[in-house]
Amino acid sequence: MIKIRALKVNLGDFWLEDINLDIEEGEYFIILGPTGAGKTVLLEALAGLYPISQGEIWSDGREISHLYPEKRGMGIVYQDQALFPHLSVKDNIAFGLKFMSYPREKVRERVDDMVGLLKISHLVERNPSTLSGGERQKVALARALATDPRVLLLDEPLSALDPETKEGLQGELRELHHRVKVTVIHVTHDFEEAVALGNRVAVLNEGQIVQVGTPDEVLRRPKSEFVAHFALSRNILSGRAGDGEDGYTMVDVGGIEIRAITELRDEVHLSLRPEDILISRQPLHSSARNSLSGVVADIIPRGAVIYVTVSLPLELTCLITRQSLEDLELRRGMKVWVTFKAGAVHVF
Amino acid sequence: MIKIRALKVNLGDFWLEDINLDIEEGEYFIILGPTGAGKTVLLEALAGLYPISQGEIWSDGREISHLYPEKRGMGIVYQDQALFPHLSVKDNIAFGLKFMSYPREKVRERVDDMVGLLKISHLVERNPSTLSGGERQKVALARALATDPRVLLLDEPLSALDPETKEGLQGELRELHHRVKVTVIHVTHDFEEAVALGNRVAVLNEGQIVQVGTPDEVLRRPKSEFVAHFALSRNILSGRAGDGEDGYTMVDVGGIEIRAITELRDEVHLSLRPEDILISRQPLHSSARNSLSGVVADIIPRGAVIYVTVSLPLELTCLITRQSLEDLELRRGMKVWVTFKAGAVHVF
Amino acid sequence: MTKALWRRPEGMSVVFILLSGLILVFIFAPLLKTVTSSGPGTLWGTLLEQDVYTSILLTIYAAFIATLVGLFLGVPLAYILARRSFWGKGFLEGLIDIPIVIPHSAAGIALLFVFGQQFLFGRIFHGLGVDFVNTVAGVVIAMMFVSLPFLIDSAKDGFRGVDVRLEKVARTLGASAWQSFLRVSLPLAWRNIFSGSVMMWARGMSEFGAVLILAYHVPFMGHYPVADSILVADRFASFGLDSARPVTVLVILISLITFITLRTIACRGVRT
Amino acid sequence: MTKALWRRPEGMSVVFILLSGLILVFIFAPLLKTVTSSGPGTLWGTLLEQDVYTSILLTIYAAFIATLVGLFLGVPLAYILARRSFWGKGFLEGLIDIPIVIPHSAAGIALLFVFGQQFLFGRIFHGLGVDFVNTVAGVVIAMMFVSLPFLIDSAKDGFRGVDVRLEKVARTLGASAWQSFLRVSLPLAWRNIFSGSVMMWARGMSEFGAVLILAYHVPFMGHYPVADSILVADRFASFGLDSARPVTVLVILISLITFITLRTIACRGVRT
Repeated sequence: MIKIRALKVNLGDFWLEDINLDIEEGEYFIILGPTGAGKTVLLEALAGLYPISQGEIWSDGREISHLYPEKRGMGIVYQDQALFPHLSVKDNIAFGLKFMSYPREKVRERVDDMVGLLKISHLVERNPSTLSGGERQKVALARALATDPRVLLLDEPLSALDPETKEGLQGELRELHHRVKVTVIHVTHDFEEAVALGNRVAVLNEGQIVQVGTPDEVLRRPKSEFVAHFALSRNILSGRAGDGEDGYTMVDVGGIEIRAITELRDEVHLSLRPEDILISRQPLHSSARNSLSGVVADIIPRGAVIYVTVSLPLELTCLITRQSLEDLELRRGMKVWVTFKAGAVHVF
Repeated sequence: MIKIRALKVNLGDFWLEDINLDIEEGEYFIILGPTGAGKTVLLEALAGLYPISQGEIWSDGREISHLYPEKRGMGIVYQDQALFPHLSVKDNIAFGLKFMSYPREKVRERVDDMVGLLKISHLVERNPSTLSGGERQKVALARALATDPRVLLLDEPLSALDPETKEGLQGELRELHHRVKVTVIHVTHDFEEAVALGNRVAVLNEGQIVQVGTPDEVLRRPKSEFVAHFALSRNILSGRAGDGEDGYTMVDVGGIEIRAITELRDEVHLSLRPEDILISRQPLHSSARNSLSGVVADIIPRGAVIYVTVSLPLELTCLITRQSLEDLELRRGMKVWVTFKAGAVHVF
Repeated sequence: MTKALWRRPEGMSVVFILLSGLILVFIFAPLLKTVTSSGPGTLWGTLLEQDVYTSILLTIYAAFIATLVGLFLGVPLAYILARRSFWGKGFLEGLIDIPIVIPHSAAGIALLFVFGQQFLFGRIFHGLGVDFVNTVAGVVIAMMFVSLPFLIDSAKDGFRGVDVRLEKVARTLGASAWQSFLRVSLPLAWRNIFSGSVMMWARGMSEFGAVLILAYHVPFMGHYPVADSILVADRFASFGLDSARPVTVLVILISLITFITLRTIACRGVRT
Repeated sequence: MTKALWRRPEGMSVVFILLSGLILVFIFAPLLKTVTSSGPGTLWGTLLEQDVYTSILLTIYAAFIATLVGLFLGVPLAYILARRSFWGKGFLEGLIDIPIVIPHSAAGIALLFVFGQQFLFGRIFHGLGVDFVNTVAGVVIAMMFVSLPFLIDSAKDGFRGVDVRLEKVARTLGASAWQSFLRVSLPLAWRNIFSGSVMMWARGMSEFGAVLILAYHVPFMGHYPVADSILVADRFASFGLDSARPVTVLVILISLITFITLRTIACRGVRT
């Protein structure tokens, strides 16, 4: 368990101040904040790589604020990986094991384990400069995990990757966390990443923690404008993806079945842009494969457009124009149908 | 008029080869190609800034292939502007005028004209490093136009800008071309830019010109996969935007009125993603503001999804799943309704 | 401002700081010791000696001329090395530093072999009325030979830092190659060229071996002074350490003041 | 491959190439002329003279020792300058080049002022049994003083090029500060350190003025040779140009061969 108490760090232009966090053993903890919020420095301060001005860091009941980085048992993975360019993939992964006075046999075994865990056995003899972004990130993860750290610090590990690689690696991170059970502290500016991976999320803005909670709590009751803006502009749902049929996957979201197109199964998240949802007074038979009835829960005007929240009872926010509002004569409590195409549902 | 005959240029890795083009006086000519196709080098070869291996370049009946760049009457604007960092905005614009033995009075007048034309009079005393991307691009345009070139060469002038600035500057480029009547050769990898601005488009791929024609010809009868892929994934229409009402703008597209949300007026282009269009057998009354009847013209299966072309008589391509195809029992020649939200129409 | 929490300093940092201190003491202690070893009165008196002030002026003057010639000839070479690629360019760039590593007395003799009156260039220039043996011109070429690489390397870095498309834009705006060079490339590379010139001038002033061989006593300002580095060595050889001290102090002070002043000017520009 | 279409070359290019040619001739003609002026027989005969070969070996040896000491002391300073920021750092970095621009004879005297037996360091080292006046150690410190900046500047550039996060990652993987330096920073900066060492060694071998003052004839290999640059000047002063020629050729050849060979090795690494 990691305890951070009254941490204060000088960032030059501003301060990280009054940071208090309790992170449970084995938790996947997300620190979410916009670019320039000091997220990387916070990770480096935890790892002992950046000097702190005040405060304490405790790990498993032991204060570690004064320890050198190599004594803290924290592994770090940077956004652009920072692989050692003069070493092969294998030697990168074995780097940390050299300092543990393992016999050579043990080192080789451990490297093989890591390589197997991250499915990169075909890369071991390669030079890091020949790898793709996703491959480099897996090597960096293997290198950090090889020394069996108490805490894995991930500094925007997915944000330098192209969307496809990103999605794949996100799945692997989740699986990795299930299998290895290491405590993970992952900083990101990407809300979907936070929702997809985090057990809990801390929102960092202008040097301060403004909110801590489960992704759902943070989304439903946002205390920062950054989060509020995000929550309004996305419908984020959690559900279980079942078997597919005819190219669709049925996702059970709190008892409601939603059709989507995805390869993912079991626990998944959905997001749906408010402007992709139609509201009508009758059910629509069309190539849009989801047509659900609900009740208008709220009508929020925002300049030229209007956000309408419909309760199915799960809540979906839709974006309509003032004209539509009048045409449809929408009122709170009115029964309506919401319709959206299976292809408009983003599963992650 | 610019004539290019059998031009061949060594690009190191590959060759620009057998380039033949005729560009009319006052034409807005687009050279469209993927990144790395040699577009920038082609412009530099025209301007005399890159050596050519074979071929001829004619301008107004005079061969200019052997002239120094300063004798060719071509102005160039690069993607990242290449403003002189040691000169103010005003001196950047006046730079070329210094070599024309104008009296000082005339130079000042010409700079004022350019500044007025591009609406940047508030920037003249500034240093280029303090300007935003869009502002820098306008200064670069003013600098190039100040010397009254026969041909204006634009090297991806919009691609380093954020989407909003891009849209604004695209409009200004179109207006500028109407007012100044200079011949423009504009290279880009962005198809929408090509459609929005070009009188004609040449498609460049792997060092060769694969197609020349109006944007519409290129879109409807693509000879390259790059273009074909683009054409299938976008419905591109041209029309006239009239007055707005209730936040909408009515765009007349070949006699059919389409509702969209835009500030643009008069001649505009629309694009509409196939997956944003619903197909149904009855008209839909919903917050989707466009519901038009047409006839199924074509059904093109593409793996898990199916492209359906509906003729209104203007043709729209819609993306549906196999399941929908069966549910709706779509057949060629069947009468259907297509429905899409005003917000899904991209006007440019 | 709150100080960072105290943490036991890393052993390596301590060792590195100690070693760095040692090397800084090694470099600066001799200079400080020397500079503070003579009072202002003695220095002033020494400066007024005719062979001292003529020697110092000769050194400053000759190094300055060498730098001017170096600018005129070296900047074009630097520009070509920065802009063009040709076969063997990498090798040539490596060779440019050779004058720095040739023993200076040998460099002086090598110069004598081509600039002596009976030899190749010497004969040509003699026809033009310029001799190099025991003349100011000889001091100039000796200084120039050993100090040119500093200017060329620095100017080359400067031109490399100028986006070539700025020159291209200038050409399309009607500038000839010359105009584009003078109005765009040169102003933008100027800081590097200036700081390279400072280095060249200061290095020229410091030359001893090559000057000693090529031009000992030279006619200058109606007298026959030697370059100041030779003056120092002469006094030491003839009269011993104590006698050489005031001249040494003067020479070091002049070098330090010139170099630090000009380099500060050059650096200030780079930072803004 | 088709050649580019011929276009009348720009006037500026022609002028620049001519001026560049001039400067290259100025640098290389004296060296080539000298090197080709003596036959292999004469050179071999000269090399077998005892005072010649002991002098050359002394020079190579002393410069090598100076470079080793420079590596040991200068690399830590370079690392600190590359990694830490502190008040006055920019100024200090400018001062590092001072030994290059101090007149070398004056530098010799300044060294004498602290390393002479009756002075500060001289007395300390004398207690340890090391003297610097007219000893190999004196040659070493004279060479080290004038050539250190080349190593420090180059090593600093090398460390600057190493991403500091590589060192941070190494620490989190269990490496101590020392281990991270030895396994990450040093191997990655090695090319620059090596090429700086080549420059320092070559520059040390070329030193004349400072060595002349501090250590003239020194005991070495059972004889009392002088550094090779001094040998050249001595022969020139005593017997004239023709007599100095073979030694000059030998000395220049050795400098060129050492420098070009080692720099080629250093550069080859950088390119791959």
